[in-house]
Amino acid sequence: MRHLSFNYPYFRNGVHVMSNKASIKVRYFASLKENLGRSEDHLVYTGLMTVREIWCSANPGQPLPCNILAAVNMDYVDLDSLIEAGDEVAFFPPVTGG
Amino acid sequence: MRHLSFNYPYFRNGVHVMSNKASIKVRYFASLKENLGRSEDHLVYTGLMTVREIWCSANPGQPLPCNILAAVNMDYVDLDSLIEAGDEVAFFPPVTGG
Amino acid sequence: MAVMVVQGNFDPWQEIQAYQNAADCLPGTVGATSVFVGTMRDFNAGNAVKGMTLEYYPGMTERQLEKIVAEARRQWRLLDSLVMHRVGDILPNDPIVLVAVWAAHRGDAFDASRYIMEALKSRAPFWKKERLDSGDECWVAENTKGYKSD
Amino acid sequence: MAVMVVQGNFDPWQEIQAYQNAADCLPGTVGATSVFVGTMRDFNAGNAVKGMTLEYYPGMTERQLEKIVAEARRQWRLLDSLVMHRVGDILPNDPIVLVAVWAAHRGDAFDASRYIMEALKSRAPFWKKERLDSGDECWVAENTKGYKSD
Repeated sequence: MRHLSFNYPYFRNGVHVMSNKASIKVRYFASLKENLGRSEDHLVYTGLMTVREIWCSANPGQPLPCNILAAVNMDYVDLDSLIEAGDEVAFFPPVTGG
Repeated sequence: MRHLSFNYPYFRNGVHVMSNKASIKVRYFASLKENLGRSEDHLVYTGLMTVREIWCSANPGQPLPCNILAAVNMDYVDLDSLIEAGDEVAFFPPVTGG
Repeated sequence: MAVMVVQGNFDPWQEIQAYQNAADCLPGTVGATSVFVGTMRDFNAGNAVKGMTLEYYPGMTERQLEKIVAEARRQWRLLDSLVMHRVGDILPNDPIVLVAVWAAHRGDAFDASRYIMEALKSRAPFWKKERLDSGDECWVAENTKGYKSD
Repeated sequence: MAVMVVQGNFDPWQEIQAYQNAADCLPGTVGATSVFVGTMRDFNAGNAVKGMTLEYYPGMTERQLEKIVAEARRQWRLLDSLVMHRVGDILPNDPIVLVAVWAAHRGDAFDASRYIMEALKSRAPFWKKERLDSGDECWVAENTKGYKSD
């Protein structure tokens, strides 16, 4: 995982800004939420990361369940896609609606 | 058209019976009924006939419309199938329900 | 497994509700209900249509509808079905046909309802005569196909 | 073209009636209405089920349902559609999902309603947790397929 320092921290009018935009909200649903024992994490954005790396940061040592689905900002994404500051990342098991 | 005399007339207790069973009812529907100007014919059963022959007997000189459908006793039949005494034969154009 | 030929307007959604409520065997077993409703449009093949008359062949029509439903029951696992078809004088926006199928699983419900509709369109003896805005009356010559590949 | 996630029981047939009555553009143009209703069964994979809870992802669920409907509108000629999906606590026999599609022609209506249902089953973020008669609770692992060929 590379931390690209030019992405963070950023400055506005000479003041170091730690806005919402600079954090990553990670959400879990259904059986995954129950297994982890929590529904969300808040990570500090430290540069370009893949969705898979977000999982590792939030759940160190826990392998990514093999049938997991992921969404960024409420759209489905590949686990290797990149996320940006302010993104909402979600992990959940196969859907069973309808 | 062959008239097989052993099929008709038939006798019951020595009396010549001209029952409903010995006649053929021919019915027409929809545009066919309107074009012919009548909804049914009653033919005397004179032996084994095909559905096509029934049409010719009932409508002499009128060619069978090419897309016509036929039913005997309310089941679809081929125009070359045989009918029996007492049968109800129907001719009608392609169906347009639903 | 009802098949009905009806004179006069009917509300398909009320009919479904009533039929479902009366069907004791359904609760708990149904996972999928597939419904098709055919309604009269006010345009057909470019002509404005004021109304239509639906002719049928009493006896044969019901018999053919029952055969079609029986065929569907042999091909798919169905819990119940309801087929209603209007005859007589009909106005634009009126329902003409209702096909409802109840099943445990959606594949059976979808397949069977479509099968019944396509079979009904090609084999159930009904004939439409349209009254055009121009005053002309004309018999509909043939039904259009329900599948693009046909 | 409404998409709704609903808490609490609903009657799909009444919802269709109400939606249709409020849709000014529909009268006269609709020839075909295709409806699918998914209801909760009291048996699943051999287990007696007492009830279930449906979880969803507020925001994403609606967004995905709208995308699916938009995809259907690009592929088929539709006049209108209604998608409703229940969330929260559900009892056997309760409707879970309603998909209704209005079109001029039946091919479009049949194809689109099935497409929307299959897409919803595979992509809309809903999760079912069943309460069994035994007292156990368990998450449904995966939806079954809607086509035999899958």
